[in-house]
Amino acid sequence: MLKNSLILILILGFAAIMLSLFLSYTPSEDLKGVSKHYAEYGKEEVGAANLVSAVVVTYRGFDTLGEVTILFLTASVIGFFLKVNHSKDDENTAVKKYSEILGTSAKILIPLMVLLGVYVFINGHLTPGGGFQGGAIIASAFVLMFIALPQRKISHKVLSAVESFSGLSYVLIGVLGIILAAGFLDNQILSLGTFGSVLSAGAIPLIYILIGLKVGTELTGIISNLKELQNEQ
Amino acid sequence: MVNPIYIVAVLLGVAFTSGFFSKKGKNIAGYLSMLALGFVSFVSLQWLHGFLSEQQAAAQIFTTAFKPPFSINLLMGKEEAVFTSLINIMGLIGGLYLFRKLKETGSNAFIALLLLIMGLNVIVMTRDLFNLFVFMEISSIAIAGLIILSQNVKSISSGFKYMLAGGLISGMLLLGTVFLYYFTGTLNIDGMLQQNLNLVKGSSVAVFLVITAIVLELKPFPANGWGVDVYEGADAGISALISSAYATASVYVFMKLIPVASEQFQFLIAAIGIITFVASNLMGLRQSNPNRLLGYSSISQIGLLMAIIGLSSVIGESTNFIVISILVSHYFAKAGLFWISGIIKTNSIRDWSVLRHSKILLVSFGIFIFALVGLPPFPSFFGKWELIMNLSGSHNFIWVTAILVGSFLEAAYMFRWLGYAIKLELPSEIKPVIKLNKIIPVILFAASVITAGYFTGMNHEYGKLINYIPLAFALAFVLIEFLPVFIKNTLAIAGLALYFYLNYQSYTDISRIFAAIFLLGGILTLLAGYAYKGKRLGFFPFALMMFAGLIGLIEAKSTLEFFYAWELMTIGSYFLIIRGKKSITHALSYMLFSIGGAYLIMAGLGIASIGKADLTLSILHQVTEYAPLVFILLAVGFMTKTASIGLHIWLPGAHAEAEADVSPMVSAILLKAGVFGLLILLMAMGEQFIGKVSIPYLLSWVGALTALMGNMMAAFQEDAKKLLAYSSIGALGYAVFGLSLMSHLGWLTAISFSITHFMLKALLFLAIGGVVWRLKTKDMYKMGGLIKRMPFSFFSVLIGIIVLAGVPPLTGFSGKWLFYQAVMEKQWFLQGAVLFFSGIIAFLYCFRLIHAIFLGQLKDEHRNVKEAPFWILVPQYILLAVLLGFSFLPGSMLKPIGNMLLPFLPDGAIHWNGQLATTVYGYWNGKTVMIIIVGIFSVVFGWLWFMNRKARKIKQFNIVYAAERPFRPETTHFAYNFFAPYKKAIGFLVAPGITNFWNRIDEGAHAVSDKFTKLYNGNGQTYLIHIVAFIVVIYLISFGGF
Amino acid sequence: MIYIIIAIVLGIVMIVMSIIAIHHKNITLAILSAGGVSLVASILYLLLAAPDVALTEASIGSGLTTIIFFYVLNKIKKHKHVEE
Amino acid sequence: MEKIGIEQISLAFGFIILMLGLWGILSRKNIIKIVLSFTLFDTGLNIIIVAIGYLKNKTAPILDSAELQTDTASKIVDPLPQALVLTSIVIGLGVTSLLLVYALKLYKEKKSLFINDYKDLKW
Amino acid sequence: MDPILVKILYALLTLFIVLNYGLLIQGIVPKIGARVGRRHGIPFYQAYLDIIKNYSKRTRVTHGIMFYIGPVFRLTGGIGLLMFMPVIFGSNMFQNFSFTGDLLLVLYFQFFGVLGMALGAAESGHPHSAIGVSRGLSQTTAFEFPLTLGVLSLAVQYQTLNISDIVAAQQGGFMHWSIMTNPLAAAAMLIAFLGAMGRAPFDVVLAPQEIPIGPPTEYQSGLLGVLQLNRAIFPIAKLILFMNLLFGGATSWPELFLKTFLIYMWSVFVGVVFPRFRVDHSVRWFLGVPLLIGILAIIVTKFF
Repeated sequence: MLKNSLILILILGFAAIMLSLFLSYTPSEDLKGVSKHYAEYGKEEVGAANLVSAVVVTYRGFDTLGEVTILFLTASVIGFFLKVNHSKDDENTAVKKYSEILGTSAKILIPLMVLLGVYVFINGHLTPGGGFQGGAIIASAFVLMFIALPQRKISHKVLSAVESFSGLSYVLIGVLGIILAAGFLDNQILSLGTFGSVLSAGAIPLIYILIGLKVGTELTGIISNLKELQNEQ
Repeated sequence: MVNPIYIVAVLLGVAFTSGFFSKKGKNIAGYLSMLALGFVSFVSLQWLHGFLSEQQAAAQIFTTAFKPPFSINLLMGKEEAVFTSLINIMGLIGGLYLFRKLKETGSNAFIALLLLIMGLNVIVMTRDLFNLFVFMEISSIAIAGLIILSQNVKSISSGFKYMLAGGLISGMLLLGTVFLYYFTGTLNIDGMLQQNLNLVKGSSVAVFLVITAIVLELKPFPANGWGVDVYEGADAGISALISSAYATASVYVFMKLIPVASEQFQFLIAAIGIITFVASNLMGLRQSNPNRLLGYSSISQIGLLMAIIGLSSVIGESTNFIVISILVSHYFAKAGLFWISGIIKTNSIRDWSVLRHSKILLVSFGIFIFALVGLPPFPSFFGKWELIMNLSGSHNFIWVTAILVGSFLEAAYMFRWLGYAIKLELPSEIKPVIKLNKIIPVILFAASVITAGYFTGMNHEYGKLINYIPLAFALAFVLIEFLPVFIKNTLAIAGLALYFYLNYQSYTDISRIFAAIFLLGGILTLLAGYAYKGKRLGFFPFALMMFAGLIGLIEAKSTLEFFYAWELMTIGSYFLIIRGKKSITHALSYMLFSIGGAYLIMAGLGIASIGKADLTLSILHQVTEYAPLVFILLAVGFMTKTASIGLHIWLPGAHAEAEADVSPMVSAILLKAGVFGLLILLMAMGEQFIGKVSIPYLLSWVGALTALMGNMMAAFQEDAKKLLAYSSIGALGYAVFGLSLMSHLGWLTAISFSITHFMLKALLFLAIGGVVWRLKTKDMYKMGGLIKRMPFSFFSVLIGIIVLAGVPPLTGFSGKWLFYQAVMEKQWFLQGAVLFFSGIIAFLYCFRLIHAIFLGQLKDEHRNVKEAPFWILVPQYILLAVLLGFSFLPGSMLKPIGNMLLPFLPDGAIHWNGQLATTVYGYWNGKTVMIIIVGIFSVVFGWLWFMNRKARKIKQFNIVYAAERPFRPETTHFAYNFFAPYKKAIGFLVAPGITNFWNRIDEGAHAVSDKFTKLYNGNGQTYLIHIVAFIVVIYLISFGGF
Repeated sequence: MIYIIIAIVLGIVMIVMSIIAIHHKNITLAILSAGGVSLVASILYLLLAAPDVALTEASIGSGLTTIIFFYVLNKIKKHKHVEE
Repeated sequence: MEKIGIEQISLAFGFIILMLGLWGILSRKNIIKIVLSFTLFDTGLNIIIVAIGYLKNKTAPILDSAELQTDTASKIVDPLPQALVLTSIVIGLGVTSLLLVYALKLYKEKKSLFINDYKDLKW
Repeated sequence: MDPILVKILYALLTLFIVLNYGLLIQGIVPKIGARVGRRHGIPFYQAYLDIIKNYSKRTRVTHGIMFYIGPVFRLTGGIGLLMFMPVIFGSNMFQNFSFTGDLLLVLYFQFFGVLGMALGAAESGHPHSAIGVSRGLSQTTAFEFPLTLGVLSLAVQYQTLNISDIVAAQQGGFMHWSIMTNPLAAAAMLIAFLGAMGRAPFDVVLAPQEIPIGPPTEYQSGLLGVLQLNRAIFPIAKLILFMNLLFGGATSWPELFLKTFLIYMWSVFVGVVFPRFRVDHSVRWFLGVPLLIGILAIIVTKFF
C-alpha cells in the first residue's frame, strides 16, 4: 500500500508536468509552419486529395518506410521468438470443430473483407484510409478465417514471399525516386495524373498497395504464428 | 561518393529479401546480410575518408522532391561519417562474431541485425525529430529481438524490462516531439534550433521531455536498472552491439539535440552524466559477473560522454575531439571485452584466468582494459587529457574532481579484473572453445584501437610532438617474443645503449643525470636478465615500455608529452610488477596509486594551464592562479611514485614480490622518476605557500616521517625483499626532504642521494634477488650462514649496507654529511633529528639483513647451495666499483652536480678544494678519511693476523653452549623477530594505521556500492518507477513546480 | 456545443473503461474495456476531424490489438489448464 | 467557458488516459495488465496528438470537394499530427504485440504472470 | 720531516696515552667499587694482564672470515673515533686528524666499529651473540636520538659543526661551558651518555654477571685481545667527545684525565644507584624524557 501511495505521488508529480503542458496549450486559429505549406501546395506538389496520405506517403514517406519496417521487424522477431514447429499442425487442427454457421458466414465475409481492405488502400490517397488500415482489415479477414475455419491454413512461404516482394518493391520505388525523380521515395516517378482520380498522386496508390499487402501479410503472419503456437501441444 | 541513402536502401532491401529464403536459404540470407553490412561500412568509410582528407563538404540528403522542413532530410557531415562508420563496422564485425548464432536462429535474426544497423544509421543522420523517434523505435525493437537470440529466463526477462522501459521512454519522446511541433510548427531539428525554445514555459517543457527521453536512452543513474540487466541477460555478442553500436548512435542523437536545451538544462544533464559516471563505476566495484560489470562500465562511460556534451559550452571547440576519442576507445574496448566474455563464457571474473589458454586473447584483453581506462597510447588518453585540460583551464574543478574520481573507480575494478586474468589460478573445469569467427573480431578491434590511438595522437596539437620511437621499439619486442632471452636481452641493452649514446648530449645537465640513472641503470639491471633461460615471455616489451616512459619524462617539452611518458612508465612497470609470484594484489594497489597520482598530476597540469596559450612544460614557471593548489596536486602526484608516507602501501609488496632483476628496476630506477618530477616541479614553481605556511616546509615533514616510518617498518620485516622495499620508502623520504629544503645544499643532497640510492638499492636488490633465486624463499629466518656458500653476494651486501647506513668512509656518508650541512643552513632541526633517528634505525635493518641471511648458522638444506648466477653478480660488481670510486673521490661526483644546480640555486654554499669540502658549518675530506681508515684498518688487521695467524677454522656447531651441543641450525640461528624488544617498545608506531586507513576507504567504497546496487532489485516495474521518478525529479529541479 | 457534450461523455466513458481495464480482476473484461477505450477514442477522432486516424484506431488499436491480446491470453489459459 | 473547445476537452482527456495508463503500468503486478496499461498510455498519447492538430471549426484534411481545394489552408485541420498518429498507432501495435509475446514466453518459463517473480538479474 | 709523518707520530703518541689511560681506568674503577663495598677487588693492572693472557693463548679458533675481521673493524672504529677528534685544545700536537672531518664524521664513525663487531659476532653462529647484537643495536638507536638532538642544539648554539670551534667557544671559565650555557642539551646528552657507555643500568647488552652473552660471546685469544684494546680506547674516545662538547675541552693532559674521569664516574654512580633495565624498557625510557629534553633544547636554542 505504501508503495502504491508512493506511485500515486509520483503520478501527481508527473501530472504536474502534463498540467504545465496543458496550460501552455492555446487553441490556434490557423495553420502554421509546415502544415500551411502542405495545405497550400499539397494539391499541386503531390496530387493527393487526402492530405494525410500525402503527408504520410510523400512528405514524410521516410517515416512510413520506417513504420513498415517496424511491423516487419516485429513480425520477424515474433517469428523467431515463437519458433513454431510447422510440421505438427495437421494432427492438432483436425481435432477442432467450429460451428457450421460461423464457418459458412465466414466464407462469405472473408472475401468481402479482403475486398474492403483492398478498396481502402487503393483509395488511400482520396478518402480516409490507406495501406495500414487496409492491411489491418485484410489481416482481420484472416483472423476471422483462423477462428471460423481452423482447418484452412495459409502457407507461410506465400505470406513471406508476398511480404518480401512488397517490401522490396517499396524500397525499389524509393530508389527509383533517386534515379528518376528528385529524391528517395519521390512519388513523381509516375505522373501526378488528374487530381481526385484513382490513378493520380503519382506513386502514392502504388506505394499504398504495397504497404497494404505488406501490412496485411505481416499482421496475418503475427497472428498465425500466435495461432499455431496455440495449436501446439 | 555513394549516396548515404543507399545505406538505408540496401539494408532494408536485403532485410526484406530475406523473406524469400526459407530454412534452407538461411545461409544465403546470412552471406547476403554480411555483404550488405560490408557495403554500408564501405559507404560510410568512404565518406569518412572524404572528410578526413578534407575533400568533402557535408552533404544534405533529401527524401522526396521537397526541401526540409517539408520533408525529411538526412545529413552526412564529418561527425555523421564517423558515427555511421563506427556503427556499420560494428554491424559487420559484430555480425561476423554472431554469425553462427544468427544462423541457428534463421534469416529472421539477420533481419533484426540489419534493421538495427539501418535504424542506427538513420538516427545518426536524420535531421527530423519524428523520424528520429520512428527509427529509434526500430532500433530498440531490433535490440529487443536480438536480446532473445538465446532464449532463457534471464534474456527474456531482461528483454521484457528493456521493452517496458523503452515503451515509456519513447512515449515521453513522442509527447515532447508533438508539443515541440505545436510550438514551432516544424519537426525539423535545424528549424527548431533556429528558434529560441526556452522563452515559453510550454516549449521548454517540451524540450525537457525530448531531452530527458534521450538522456534516459543513455541510461542515467539511477533510472538505468533495465540497461544493466540487459547487458547481463543478453548474449555477449548482442551486449557488444548494444554497448558499442547502439550507445554510439544514442550519444550522437544526444549531441545533435542538446543545443535545443537551455544552458542551465545542459549543465543539469552534465551533472546527471557525471553522477551516472561516478555511481556506475562505484557499483562496478562489487560486480563479479563479467557482463554485468561491463554493463556498469558501459553506462558509466556513456554518462561521462553525457557530461562532456552537456558541458560543451564550457569546453568549447574541442568537445567533438574529446567525445569522439573517448567514444572510440569505449566502442572498441567494450565490444572487444563483451566478445571475449562471450568466448570464454564464465559467470565470474575470477575465472577469467582461462584467458591464458589463448595468449592472443589475453593480450587483447589487456589492450581493451587499458584503452578503457584511458592510458596511452589509446584514444581515450588524449580525450581525457584534453577534457581535464579544458575543464580545469576554465576553473571547473568540481567537474574535474568528479571525473577523476569516477575514472579512478573504473580503473580499480578494471585492473582488479586484469590481475585476475593474469595471475589467478587456472580453473581446471573451464576450457574455452575458440572459434575463428569469434576471435578474429577481437583481434581486429584490438588492433584498431591501437591504430585509432595513434591517429588520435596525430590529430592532437601536442600529441603530434610525442616521440613514439621508444614505444615502438618496445612494442617491436612483441613481434620477436619467440626468440630466446639471450638475443632479446642483447637487443634491449643495445637499444638502450644506442639511445643513450645518441641523445645524452641533447639533454640538459640535470636531465642528463637522470637519463644516466634511467638508461645506464636500465642497462645494468638488464645485464642480470642474462641469468634467465627460455623466452621470458612478456618481460621485454614492458621493461622497455617502462624505459620508454622514463626517456619520455626526460625529453618532455610539453605537459602532454610529460604526462604521456608518465603513464607509459606506469603501464610498463605495472606489467613488470605483476610478473611476480604473489603480486596480484600488490600490482593492483600499485596501479591504483599510480593512476590516482597520475590524475592528480593531470589536474595539476590542467590548473596550471589556466590562461596559457601553449602547453609547454614551461607553463609551470608562470602559474599565476591557484599556484599552491597546482603545486600540491603535482607534488602529491609525484609522491605516489616516491611512495611518501600515506601513499606508500603499494610499494613493499610490489617491490618484494617482483623478480630478481625487476626489483632493482622498479626500486632503484623507477622511484627516481618521482624524484625527477618533484625536482622539475620545484625548479619551475619554487616555494609556494598555503596562507603563511610554506609547502616545502610541509613537504620536509612528509619526507622526514616517510623516512622514519619506512626504516622502522624495514626493521621489523621477516621478508628480505620487503625489508629492502621499506628501506626504499625510507630512502626516498630523505630525497623528498632534501628537495624540500629548497637550497643548493639540500638539492645537492637529494640528487647525490638519489644517485647513491640508485646504486646501492640496485646492488642490494640484485644480491638478495640472487639469494632468493637460489634459495626459493624470501624469509630471512629460513636462511643463514650463507657467507660460506655465497661469498660474492655477501660482499655486495656488506658494502651495500655500509653505504646505506651512511657509515664513513663509504659514499653513503657523503649524503649524510651534506644533509646535515643543509639542515644547519636551513635550521630545520626537528625534521633533521627525525631523519637522523631514522638513519640509526636503518642501521638496525642493515645489520639484520646481512646477519640473518649470510651470518649465523647455515641450514642443512642449504649446504649445497650455489653462488648466485654469474649474470646477477656482474652488474653488482660494476656497481660496487662505482660506489667505491665515489667513496674515494666524493668531490668528483658532487662538484659537477653542484655546478649544475648553480643556475637554479646560485648560492653555492659549499666550496671544494680537491676532495675537501667546506661549508660555513663544517668540513670533510672524503679522500683522507678513506686513507686514514684504510690505514688504521690495515695496521690493526696486520697486528691481529700477526698475533693470531695460526687460528684454526672450526666447525659450525663448535660453539660455547652451556653444557650442551646444538645440532640443529634452526635452534641456533637467532633471526626471527630479531628486534623483538625494540618492537615491544615502540612497535605501536608502526601499527598498520595507514594500511587500515586505505582498507577502510576500500571497504567504504564497497559498502556504498552495495547500497547503490540494491536499487536495482531486478523488478522491471521498479525500474519503470525509477524512470518516472527521474523525469519528475529532473522536472522539479529544472522548473521548480508548475 | 453538442460536440462538446459528446466529447465529455466520450471522455468519461473512456475514463471509466480505462479504470475497468486497469483495475478489474477479470482479465478478459479488462482487455475488452481497453479495446473499448480505443473504439471510443476513434469516435473522438471523428469529432476531431481525423477520419484517417479514426479508421486506423478502430481497425488496429481496438481491433487487432485486442485480438492479439486474446490469443496470448488464451495461450496462457491453456497452459494453466494443462497444469491443473 | 465558451472559449473552451472540443480540442481542450480532448486534450485533457488524453492526458487523463495517459496518466491512468501510467498508473496501471507502475502499479499493476500482472504482466498482461501492464501491457494493457501500455496500450491505454498510447491511446492517451494519440488523443493528445490529434487534439493538438485540431483547429476550431475546420474540416478533415481531405480535399474531396471542390470548395476545399481553394484557400485550403484556412479550411482544414492540421494533417501532420494525424500522419504522426497513424505512425504512432502502428508502432504501438508492433510494440504491444512484441510485449505480449514476451509475456507469453515469460509465462512459459516460470508459469507466472506476476512481475515480481522475474528478478533473476539484479544488483 | 714530512708533516704527514709527524702527524702520524703525534697521533700514535695520543693513542698510546689514551690506551694506557683506558686500561688503567678499567682496573681502577672496579677497584674503587670493591673498596666502597669493602672487598679486596682486582689489581689496578688487571686489564693489562687480561690482554697479555689473551694474546698468548695457544688455542686459537675462528669461525670464518667475518668473525676474524669483526674485531679489526671494532678496533679501527675505536681508534678512528679518537683520531678524528682534537684531544687537547690549543695544542698542535694533539689535534690528530681532526682536519679531515667535523663532528658529523665523528658521530657517524662510531657505528663503524659497532657494525663490524656485530658482523663478526654474528658469524660465530652463537645465538647469544646475536641476541646481544639485537639488544645492543636496539638500545643504541634509542639513546642516539636524544644525543643527536643535544649535539644539534650545540651546533645551533655555536653555529658550527667543527669540534675545535665548539671547544674554543667554551674557553674562559666554567661558566662558558656548554653544560652551563646550554643545560638542556647537556642534560639530554649526559643521559644518552649513560647508554653510550653501556654500563648499568643499560648493560643488559653484555650482561656481564650471567652466563656469557652479548656480541663477544665466542671471542677468545688474540681476537678477544683486540676487542679488549678497543674496550680501553673507545670509551675514552667517547669521554673526550663529551668533554669537548660539554665541559670546555682540555688544554692539557691532566685536565683531560680529570674531566674524563669525572664524567666516567657519573656513569658509574648512576650504575650503582639504578637496577638494570630490560632493553624494551630502556628504549622506551630513552625515547621518553630525554627525547623531550632534547627537543626542548633545540627549540630553546633556535628561538631564544
